Amino acid sequence: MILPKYSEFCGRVKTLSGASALEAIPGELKKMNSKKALIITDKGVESAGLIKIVKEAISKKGSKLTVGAIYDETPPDSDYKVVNSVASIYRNKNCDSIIAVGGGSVLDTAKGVNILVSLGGDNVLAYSGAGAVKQRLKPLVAVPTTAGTGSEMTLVAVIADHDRHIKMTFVSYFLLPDIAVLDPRMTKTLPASITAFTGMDAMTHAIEAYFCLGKNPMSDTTAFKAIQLVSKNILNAVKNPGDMESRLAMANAAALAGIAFSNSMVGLVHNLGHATGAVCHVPHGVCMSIYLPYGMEYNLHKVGDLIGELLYPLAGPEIFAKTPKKQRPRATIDYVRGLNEELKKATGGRHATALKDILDREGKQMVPRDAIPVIAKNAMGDGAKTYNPEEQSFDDNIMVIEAAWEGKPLDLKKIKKGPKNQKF
Amino acid sequence: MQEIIGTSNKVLEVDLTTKKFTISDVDLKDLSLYMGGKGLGLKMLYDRMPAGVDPLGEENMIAFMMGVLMGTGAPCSGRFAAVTKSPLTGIMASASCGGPFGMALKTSGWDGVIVKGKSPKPVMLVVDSKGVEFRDAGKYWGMDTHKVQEHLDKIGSAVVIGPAGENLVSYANICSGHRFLGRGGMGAVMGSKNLKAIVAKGKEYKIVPKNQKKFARTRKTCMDYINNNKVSGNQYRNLGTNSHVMLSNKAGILPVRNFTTGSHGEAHKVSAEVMLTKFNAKKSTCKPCAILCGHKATFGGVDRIVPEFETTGLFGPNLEIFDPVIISKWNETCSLMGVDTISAAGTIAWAMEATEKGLFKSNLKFGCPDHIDQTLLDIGHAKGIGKELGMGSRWLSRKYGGEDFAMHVKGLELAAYDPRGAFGQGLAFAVANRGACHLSAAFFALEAYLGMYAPYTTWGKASYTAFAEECFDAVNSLHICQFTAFPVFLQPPLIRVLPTISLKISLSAMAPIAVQVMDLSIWSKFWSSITGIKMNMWQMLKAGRRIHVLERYMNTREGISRKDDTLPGRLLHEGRKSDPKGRTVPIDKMVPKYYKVRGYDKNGIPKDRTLKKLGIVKK
Amino acid sequence: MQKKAFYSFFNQSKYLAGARALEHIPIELHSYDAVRPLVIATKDVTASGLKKIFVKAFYDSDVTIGGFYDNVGGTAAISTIKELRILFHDRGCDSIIALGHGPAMDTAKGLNMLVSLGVDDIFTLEGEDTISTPLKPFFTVPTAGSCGYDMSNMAVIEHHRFKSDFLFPDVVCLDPRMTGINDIGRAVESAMVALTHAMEASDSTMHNPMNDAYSLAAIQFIHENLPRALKCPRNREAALALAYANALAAVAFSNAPAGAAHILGEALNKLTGNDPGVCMAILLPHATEFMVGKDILMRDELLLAQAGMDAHASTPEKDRIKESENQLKKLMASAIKYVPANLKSLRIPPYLIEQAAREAEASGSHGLTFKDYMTILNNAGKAPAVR
Amino acid sequence: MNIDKYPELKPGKKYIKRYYVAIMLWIVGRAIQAACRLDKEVIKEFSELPEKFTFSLGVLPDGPFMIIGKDDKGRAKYMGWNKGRTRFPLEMNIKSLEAAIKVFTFQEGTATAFARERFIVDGDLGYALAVVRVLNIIEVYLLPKIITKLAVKRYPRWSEFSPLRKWVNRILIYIRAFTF
Repeated sequence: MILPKYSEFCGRVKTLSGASALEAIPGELKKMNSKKALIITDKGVESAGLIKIVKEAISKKGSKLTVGAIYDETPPDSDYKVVNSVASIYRNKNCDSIIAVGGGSVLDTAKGVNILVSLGGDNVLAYSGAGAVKQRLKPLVAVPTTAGTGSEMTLVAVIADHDRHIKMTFVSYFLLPDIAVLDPRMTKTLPASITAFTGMDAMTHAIEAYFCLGKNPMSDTTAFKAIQLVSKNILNAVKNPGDMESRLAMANAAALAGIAFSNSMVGLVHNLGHATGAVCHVPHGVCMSIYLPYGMEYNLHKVGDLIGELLYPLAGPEIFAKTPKKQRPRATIDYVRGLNEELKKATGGRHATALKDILDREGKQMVPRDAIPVIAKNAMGDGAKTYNPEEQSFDDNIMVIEAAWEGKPLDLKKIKKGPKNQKF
Repeated sequence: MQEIIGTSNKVLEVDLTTKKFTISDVDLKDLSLYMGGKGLGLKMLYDRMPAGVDPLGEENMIAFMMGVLMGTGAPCSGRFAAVTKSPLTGIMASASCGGPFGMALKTSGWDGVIVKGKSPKPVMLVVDSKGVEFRDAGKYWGMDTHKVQEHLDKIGSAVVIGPAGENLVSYANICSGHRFLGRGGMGAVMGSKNLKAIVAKGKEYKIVPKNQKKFARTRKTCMDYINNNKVSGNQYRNLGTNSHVMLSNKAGILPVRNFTTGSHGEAHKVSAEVMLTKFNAKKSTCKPCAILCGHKATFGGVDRIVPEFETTGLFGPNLEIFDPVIISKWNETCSLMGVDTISAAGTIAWAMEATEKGLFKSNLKFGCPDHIDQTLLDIGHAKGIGKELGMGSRWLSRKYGGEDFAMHVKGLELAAYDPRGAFGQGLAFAVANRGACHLSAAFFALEAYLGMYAPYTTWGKASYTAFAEECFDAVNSLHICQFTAFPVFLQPPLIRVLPTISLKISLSAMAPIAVQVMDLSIWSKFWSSITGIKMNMWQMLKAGRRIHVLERYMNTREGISRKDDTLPGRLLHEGRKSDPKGRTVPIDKMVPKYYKVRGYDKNGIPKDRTLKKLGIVKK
Repeated sequence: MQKKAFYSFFNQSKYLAGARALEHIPIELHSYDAVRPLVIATKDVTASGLKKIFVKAFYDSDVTIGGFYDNVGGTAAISTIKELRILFHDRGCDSIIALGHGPAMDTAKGLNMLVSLGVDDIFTLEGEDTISTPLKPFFTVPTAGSCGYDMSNMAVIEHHRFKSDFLFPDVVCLDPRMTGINDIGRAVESAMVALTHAMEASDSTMHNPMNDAYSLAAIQFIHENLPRALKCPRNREAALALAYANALAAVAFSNAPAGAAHILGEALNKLTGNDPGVCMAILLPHATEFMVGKDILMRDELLLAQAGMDAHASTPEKDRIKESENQLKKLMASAIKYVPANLKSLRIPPYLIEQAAREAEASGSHGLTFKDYMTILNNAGKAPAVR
Repeated sequence: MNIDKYPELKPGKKYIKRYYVAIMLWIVGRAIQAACRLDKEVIKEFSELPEKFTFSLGVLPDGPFMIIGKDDKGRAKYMGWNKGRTRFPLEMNIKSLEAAIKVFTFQEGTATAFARERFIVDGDLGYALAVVRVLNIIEVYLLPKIITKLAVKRYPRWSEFSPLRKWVNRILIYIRAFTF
């Protein structure tokens, strides 16, 4: 196992996982002497009827926990005004803990609220920046409803200020949720296509975590496990959504991947993915699943061996043993491509494998060719590139995105190669 | 009356399970290799008893062995030894006692008796020249040590156990007259066999040395030495062992408040002078004796034995109690119950501190004499809190915590000398075979009292410890009183004329040589004059070494190794309050040296070479 | 993996591992608003010159070491803890750093309970989950001697056990300058404790993916680096990896029930005073063997961690369990110089062995019977002296 | 227990290392200022930063620091090493002096240092990346290839970075950096 010269790791989240994980929330909150919880969520989750399940679960007999209030107007990208207003709700209903049910934005909002209600004040922006929060906050329970983002394991909260058109980042270990609840019931209702790309999202987190600069022993093992779980279960989860076991497996995988990538940062795939999402409002996971093979190809010369190792969790020992060492990196990439193709089949073509055939609801192309330079530019300003093993300049971005747009493999000769065999 | 020339070389072997006894003859070779007494006892158990038996199981054996000198009228020879596997420490234990039983057994024609097996119901053995008679002891069961002896007096002299032994208190002792086979819980071994007493009729044989002339000569010199020596002839004779109180207090090695500090302003209240004048004590000793260190006195209307120093020190200052009357009272209770005072006091001290720290629940408090007498009775009868206290401080500290201040080594509680004021004694405690034994090398005397060693250095301590252990193992196999060591060491002309300082230097600087010039021939002369087998002091010392290593070897078979040769945490980590420098015992410096001298490997196991050289295992 | 079964997993600690990790402590303290730590160290720390390095690491920071208590003895003693409370308050400290091995960590944990919860007698908190409020920031800097207990959520003070998620160290700082091995025997023993904890956590029927990540990482570290450390104790990288393994094993141990080898090892240690590491190392192969025999599942991921991907992949599925047993035996064999092969060589009397089995059964946390424990012990006793 | 036996230990100082880092920061700062008048890439990067943008790069907890700001002509300006209590839109801090030494002795490149979490970035990450890119260019100018290779992920090719431009600018930057 590679032990880097220096590395940090922290997975400071209590994980409750299982078919009846929700029922364990009251007991855990009781340990932190909390009696009244505020539930934060968004319309989508509400309409999917998940909140009903949560409420039943936590108000089952014997539980001392009561629900102070439910806020379900969280916007798709969290806004500081919302945070402040929710905080006042929390105070009025004098709750003493927060349960966030939903995806990234819900959790970010919840984190913001938690800062305010724990540290006082009426504008959350006062605490923005790295390490501004220096105390333990109120109990925060995260119930992810998409098995993918792994945001329940991250210590960052991004809250937008729409007046000034900027996103404020909040970074502190105290922003980690106290508890992450992985319950298959929360992801059961996800449509196939979403299941597919959120799954690939998790896969991407894990794979990138495995070969990007910030890797460390624990991120390796967590990533390894995550990849194993995804590649074992994703197809099954897409084909028969009712299968609780693979649902739970996916949820676990997402959480593990979350731990992995929040400790060892991620690289090119996320970099371009974020940019594409920002420019063309393509769902995060979709970009991930498309860029993933290119990310690996781009760094092949630096971290080929690591990528080769990934064949093991992806394809399983038998294939791994059959493939000679030299061909493993290639095989890994092909395997991922293959997986994408299969998902495409399984979702009736809704799971795109090239930028050009991403379609929105009206069925028109979301990423026009002329958007590529804009994306490339935008990508230059995204943090993830720092942790990519190989340097990426503007031109490199263009090159990669074009390939991804076309959906044909990267021409390895075109890559400007730095020194081989990355040291960690 | 028939005569035995030298020794009878006959040992009784009793099996309580089958209620049968056999007579085995001692091989003369063994006798000359192991000298008799403790040494021979160990050897016989080594031949008969497998390793790893349960001390309280029926495979365990207990051997009462009479020395060669016993019955010949040699000065201070009225002592006998007992050897067994101790329930307190789980390793070999040996003890020495000056009670009348020894003489009686010897004069019934036996050099020793070995008991094994387990009787279904209480039993006692009556021994005469013909052999052993098994008698029901039901009516004596539960009696205290003195009452039962009163009953048995008309038969003969006995070794008996009190209630403590019957209730398997792991530091119960065996009583003979007013004297005890004190340490290592031999009483419990007898109790586990349902053996209440062994009575020997005696007065059937007369013991005569083989070479009477030599014997008489040796005897005379020995007597002169004893009478002229200031320790044996004056200090012990007039003051008894309690004379240690003030000496220790001065040297700062008097344990106070469970070994937290080394001296106390009120110590004089329990000093020998005060006690003896207060009690107007008379002498009461083992017979025959020339030192006369034991005293008894009449107070509170009854005859009581004046407590020995260990008892005084550990029940007195170590519990912060300075009332001699009360201490003697507890001493009495212990003797009646048949409990080892050192271990009892040590355990109670632990209980007091543990209670203070909230680790253990009890009504015992430092400096508060209430409850203690009751506690001792409870221990004896294994009632209430006494049930657990009866398991000794090691067991307690393993259950309740507080191992740092559980003052024991290998499970045997420390005697009343604080090794932080006498590093050599620290080493002696750590490596002594039976646990924290103050007699194995009795280093404290040279360091703290006679000033022959600088107490706070480690120079020459290893070699002297080894030498003293050998020499005292020999002494306990002869078997003669260990106090004769003072005269024998210090009275020979050469030593007497030398100024102490020169002794000090030579001992510290070149201990290996210095110890060789000491004249110990008195002892070897006694032995050879009685048995008629040749033995000079070197051979005697070698025999001592053989005995010591054999015992160590038997212990290592029970799992003893380097890890056990250490001292309680308190002595290694925190200094005495009375010592501004806060010095602690540098045990890890001394033990390896000692191993080298002894011929053990790094892990404290005797090397094969050593065992072969000493003839313990076949070449 | 039976993912149906509910599981909960938690690990509080953040790990700083590698070059100049010590210099990161001040900034970490800052994120807790702490500026005056009280440092608690074992005796050997000063002797081996580690104190100097440690103190130097705080230069050019704004952190003042409130006090450097370097006199922790062989066990965590309640008296020491009570005295340390005085020191803590007297210097107005706001956090605790434990430097060294077991006793220092336990002492620090005890002190933390005392000063954070304002109780007077910590023994009232004995047991599991008796704490419900966070404690003061508690960092640990393990040295080579520290084993698979120290960074767990458990504290053992005077044989009283305290178990609570709040007892996890907040930060574990693994610096090669601190974890350098100077007593290889000691290092092996602690590695063995870690290995036992990790193996039994990953084998135990309650394993879960989260815990696997930790236990398997620990196992892999030990299998890769123990031989290296044995070959060259000076090898700092191997030493650091072993220390890391210890930390991870502690987490796995905290989140899984104690296994047979662990329970027996502790019982023997208590009865005979032999090092728990040695006892566990001797018992582990036989315990696992027994478990396999009882087909309490032992998974083939194990081999993956032990021997790496290629070996695991090239071994046919059915032989993997056997193979990983061999791997374990091989490891033990490499450490034979410091860890004897069978119980016989510890020369423990039979009646004590029985007692150990009895106590193990009484502890009851693994659901094995006296007979089971005896079989394990007897196998361990009979094993050939050379592997 | 005698608590005086365990006195409190005030943190000492590592003067040499401090001065070394201070000097390096000074040079880099001056160099950026110079480069921002010569190298088109640097100029471009800066032109994309907002008006009146200032950032600080330094060592926690109390310096040394390097403060660079945009003057009204939109060019970089070295604004000294003393940060005081003022806060800037972008603060890039190295966690400890030892870490700073590792960075400024080029044992750890900027990217590696980021990966090893030696940096704390407070502010918009996008700007931070711009700064990092500038720093990389500066390193290319200031240092011989062998050393720079250690510090950057990929040493720029001829195509991106013609030797002529490199040498001319290198000399000019050195001159400007050390003259006033």
